[in-house]
Amino acid sequence: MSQNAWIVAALPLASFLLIAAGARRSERASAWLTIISIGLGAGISGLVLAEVAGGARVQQSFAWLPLSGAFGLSLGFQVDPLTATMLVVVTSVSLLVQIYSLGYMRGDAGYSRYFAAMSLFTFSMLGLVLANSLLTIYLFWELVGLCSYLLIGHWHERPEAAAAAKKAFIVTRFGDFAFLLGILFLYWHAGTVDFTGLEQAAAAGRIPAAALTVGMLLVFCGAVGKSAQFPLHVWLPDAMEGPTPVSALIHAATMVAAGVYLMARTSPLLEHSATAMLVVAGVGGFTAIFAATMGLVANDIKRVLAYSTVSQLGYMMLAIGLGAMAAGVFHLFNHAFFKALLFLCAGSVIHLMNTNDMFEMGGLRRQRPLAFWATTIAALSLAGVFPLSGFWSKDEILAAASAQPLLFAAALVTVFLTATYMFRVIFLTFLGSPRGHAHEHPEPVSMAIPLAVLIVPSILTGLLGAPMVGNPLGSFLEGQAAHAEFDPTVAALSTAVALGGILFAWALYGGGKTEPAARLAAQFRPAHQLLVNRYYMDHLYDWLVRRVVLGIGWIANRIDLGLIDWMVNSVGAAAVAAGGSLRRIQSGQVQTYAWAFFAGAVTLAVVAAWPMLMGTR
Amino acid sequence: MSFLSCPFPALVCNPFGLARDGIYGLLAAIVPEPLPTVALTVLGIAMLIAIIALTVMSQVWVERRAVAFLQERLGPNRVGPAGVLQSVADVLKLLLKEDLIPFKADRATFVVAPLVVLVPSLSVWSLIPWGPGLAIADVNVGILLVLAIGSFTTLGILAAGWASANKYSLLGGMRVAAQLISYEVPLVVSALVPVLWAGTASLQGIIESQATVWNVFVLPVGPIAFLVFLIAGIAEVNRSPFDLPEAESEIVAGFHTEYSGMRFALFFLAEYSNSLAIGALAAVLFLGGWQGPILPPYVWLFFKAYAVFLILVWIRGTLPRLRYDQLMHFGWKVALPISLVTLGATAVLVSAVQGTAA
Amino acid sequence: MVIPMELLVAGGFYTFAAAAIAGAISLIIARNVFHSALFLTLTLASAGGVFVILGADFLAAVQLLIYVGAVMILILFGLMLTPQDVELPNLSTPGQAISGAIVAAAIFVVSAATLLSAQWSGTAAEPSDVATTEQIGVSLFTTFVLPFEIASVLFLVAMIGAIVIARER
Amino acid sequence: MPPSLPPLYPITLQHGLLLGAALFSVGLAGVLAKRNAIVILMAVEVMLNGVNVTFVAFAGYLQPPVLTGQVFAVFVIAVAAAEAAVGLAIIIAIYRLRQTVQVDKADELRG
Repeated sequence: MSQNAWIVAALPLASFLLIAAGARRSERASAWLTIISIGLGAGISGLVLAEVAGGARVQQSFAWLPLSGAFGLSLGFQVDPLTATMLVVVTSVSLLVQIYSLGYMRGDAGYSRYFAAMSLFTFSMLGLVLANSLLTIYLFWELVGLCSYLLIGHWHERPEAAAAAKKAFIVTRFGDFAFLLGILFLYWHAGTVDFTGLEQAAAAGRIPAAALTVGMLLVFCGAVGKSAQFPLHVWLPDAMEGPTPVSALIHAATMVAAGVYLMARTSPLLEHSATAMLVVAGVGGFTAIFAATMGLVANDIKRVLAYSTVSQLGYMMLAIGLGAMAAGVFHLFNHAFFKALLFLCAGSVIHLMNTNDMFEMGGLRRQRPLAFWATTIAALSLAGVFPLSGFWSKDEILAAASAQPLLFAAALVTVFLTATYMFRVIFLTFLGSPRGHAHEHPEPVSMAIPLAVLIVPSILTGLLGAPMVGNPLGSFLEGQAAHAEFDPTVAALSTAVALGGILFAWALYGGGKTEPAARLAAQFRPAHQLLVNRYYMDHLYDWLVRRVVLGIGWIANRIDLGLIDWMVNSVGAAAVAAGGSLRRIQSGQVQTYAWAFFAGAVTLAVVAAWPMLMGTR
Repeated sequence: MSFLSCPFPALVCNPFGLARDGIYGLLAAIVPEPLPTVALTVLGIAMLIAIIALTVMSQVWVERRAVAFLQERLGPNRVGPAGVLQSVADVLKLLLKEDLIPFKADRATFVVAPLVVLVPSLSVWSLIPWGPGLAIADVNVGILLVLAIGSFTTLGILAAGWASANKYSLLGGMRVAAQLISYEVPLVVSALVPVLWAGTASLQGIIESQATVWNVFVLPVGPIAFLVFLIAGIAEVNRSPFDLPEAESEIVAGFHTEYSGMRFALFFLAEYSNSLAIGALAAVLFLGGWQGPILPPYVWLFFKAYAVFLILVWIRGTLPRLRYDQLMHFGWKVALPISLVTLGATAVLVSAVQGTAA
Repeated sequence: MVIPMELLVAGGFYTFAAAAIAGAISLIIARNVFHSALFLTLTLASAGGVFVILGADFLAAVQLLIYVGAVMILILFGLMLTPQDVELPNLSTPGQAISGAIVAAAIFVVSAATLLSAQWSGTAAEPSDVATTEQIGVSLFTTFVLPFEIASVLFLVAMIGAIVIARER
Repeated sequence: MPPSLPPLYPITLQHGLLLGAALFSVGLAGVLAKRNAIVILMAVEVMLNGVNVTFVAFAGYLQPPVLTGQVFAVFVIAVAAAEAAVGLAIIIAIYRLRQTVQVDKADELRG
């Protein structure tokens, strides 16, 4: 099966094409085509994973554009433990989200379009995971970006959604551009874009150390854009304008994971550059704490989850930057499930309340018990409370970071903040008394099933990396028996900190009351304002564009008008003066010009061929 | 050679081949090469033209009777038994009519135009193989050449419409031109499907590639390509429901309004010859050409071509005429995309079969 | 007596060449634009015949299919959409016409003299007559894949451009 | 070597090249002398055909056979088709604007 792993990606593509070709006329057909194709893909992914666990490795490519000489482009795919793991994550989360969408999107005008885009997106993500070269990955990378644009802007008639879609597209473009430069740069130095070729070149020292650092940093820029790392994180919270299942799939479990996946995929290269690793770890650690603080004050439930995603992605980057690729991927794996679960629960309550604002919710525990319990489990997992899945992966990262005091401190503070904002969500949304006004309608079964199913991996997947069972996932990914980086002290410390965070949240919002929090906010008004305004990052970018870019433009305009135009005008005036005397030649008759042209050609030919015609040569 | 399966004496199974060999032997004894070959070719062409002319007369009668039957009328039934001699009478009438050339017409173009229409439509027949080794010319780009020669028709019709110095004729001519170039694209593209399948553009090669299964039955592309070919073919020969160029009610018979007598008969001859040629091409490309059991090859090809012609008659008797915008819409937005997708699918299938994809 | 094949080929070549050149000259001389177009068809079809003799069967078919089937129809359409006023003389001013003819004749003389005096090495006595369709296809998709792609982009641009320019506003 | 005419037959490379040159020159004469834009376009097609004949002649007579000439002829035909489409579009646009297709009437750029 792994020989034909490309089928996994081809299935959603086929469903997209079928929907586009005609199935779009039937909403039912569109939805079920998508679900069936991804379901089949999930099944195949499972088989592939089993085979890869049994030692199978695939590496296939065919010439796409065989140009002359050594230059040519090829497309191909590869299957190794990382790919197999990601295939399973992408297909299974995607499948559950599609099933959830069946109910969530019911009655939407763009129902078929939604599923078509979802199919295309799943195809792109799977292609990205299967890619065996930077070029192929870039191809799907851009497709993923496009799909994200389409899905965020699904409700394009709403100006905010359209703006958010554009923002996501444009902001990630900055990173993508650097990524492309990085690919070209690495190709220039290594002569190949295949991962295996690049790894060999790096291992053999054929790429100069400085070049590798620059190349990897450029590639990392791409990951920064797609995985919403500081300073390109601004698009992700806005992207919550899309339908909630989209947020669950794209902005929690898969697309933003593309950046992390890219860094994991290129981690053998990254390991050759200490500087690049330090930058990756630094950006990751900073993003983790930076985003978590903003999550503390957001009122939109989905935005809190978005900041949480950014923060957790920072964790993963931190792990990869520290050389603990397996730990990062492990966290990615766990995070995909519990974050999808969180988003779907959020979708469930939004569906009920028709608002995103947590201050208009409250007391929903009775109306949505399943969502309440699922959220609680997922939040505990996210906060890293023993023995849920998040605990294991987070502790592995913390253990890896323990050698770097600064990063370790940042990670630990983030644990505290994470626990706080997650339980703030639970207290405000589910506990206390209702502040809003519910539009009671029964929850569709198709929305309940994914919630119930996702609870299982949110609890259990941690065991795949647990030290008691010998960290099987880590060994699988690293290709060798990985020593479980588990430090009981660190584990105890982080659990304690997480519990502290929960208690802090209780103190502020416990039982659904909001007065203590408001008092605290008033007390630390400047800090609160800073957080509410998202560190003024959007304002900063706005200011940058408005003042700096336009200012430079204004100056350039002055120079252009005053100096360059003057020069050009002078040249022009001279030409006009000269042309005044020559203008009689310009009859405006194109034929005359053509005549002159050919007469000149004949003259030249005769002059050139004269010796030959005379027989002297 | 599949005609070996023909159980009748060689004179029945392969009379043309025998005659050819006999005459060649006779000539070769008297005159040097290449004169016998040239003479034989000229003879073959003459014979073919005679056969086509006779066939067209039969086609006209069959069409009138068939349409009459479909519309519960009697149709021609006075001249000869069941009216079979009606066509002969019509031909005589046309030949005896006065040959008019409008005063304002462009005389030279007016006279040449019917020939520009007729000659290519007859030339096409020289490329159609009637049996193994039985074609006046077997060239390796056969199908392309057939389609290329066919495109002269457009030119002739356009010239006829222009030369008549009549607004309606001009409009009719332009309508034909627009219709023909629109439908030529799906026609060519769907004709390329058998070419890809056979790996050759030679008509004989395409026929031989269908020894086991006819192209029309090659799933899933065969039937679709055949259908598109048939529809585009109907449009190419301006037959109902695509007969807008001669829509009497709209533009007074279109490009041949001003033509009468002999010249009109030439257009008539060309149109029916083209209808049968489309049938023969469909037979060659999709229905196995001259291949078939028991009967001699030339009979098979004739049957198949005539059968397709009968389908055209049936369609004419059944469907109403399309509106012009519907025609264009169908040609560019339905037929062309379908034929392109079919061609692409065929390419994928062929490379999958040959195992050259990876 | 045996008539050599070469003579037949030569006869065909001269017939087609004469028709092509006669058509081209008539195109210029003709007073009526429509006649010019018909003469152009003659030239193009004859050039197709020359292609056959020079061993390019596929190209001959393409020539007929594209020129006669498409370009000529396009030109005739253009003609009919732009009613021609016949009062004006169809040639430019005499000076322009005569000097143009002189330059064209000079071009012919120079190129003919050059190609007749050149030493052509590495040429065959007869045109190679091989089935070339497949080889043309293969080289289009391998050696000339870049020009091929560029040509397809050119088509796209030309198509859009023609629509935009000719559209009634 | 002074120029000398090739023999009447067999047909050689030079025959083809001569025909190409002749077509090119006649077409050029048309381009330079006619005043109707559509006829000029037709004359350009003749010139392109002259070039094509040259290409095909080279492709046919070069030894060992090289198909580059034929491939280029294919490109020339393709480009000629595109040129005809755009050229006619321009001519039609000019006609709409000025009610004429005589090129010597379009001399807006006269100095």
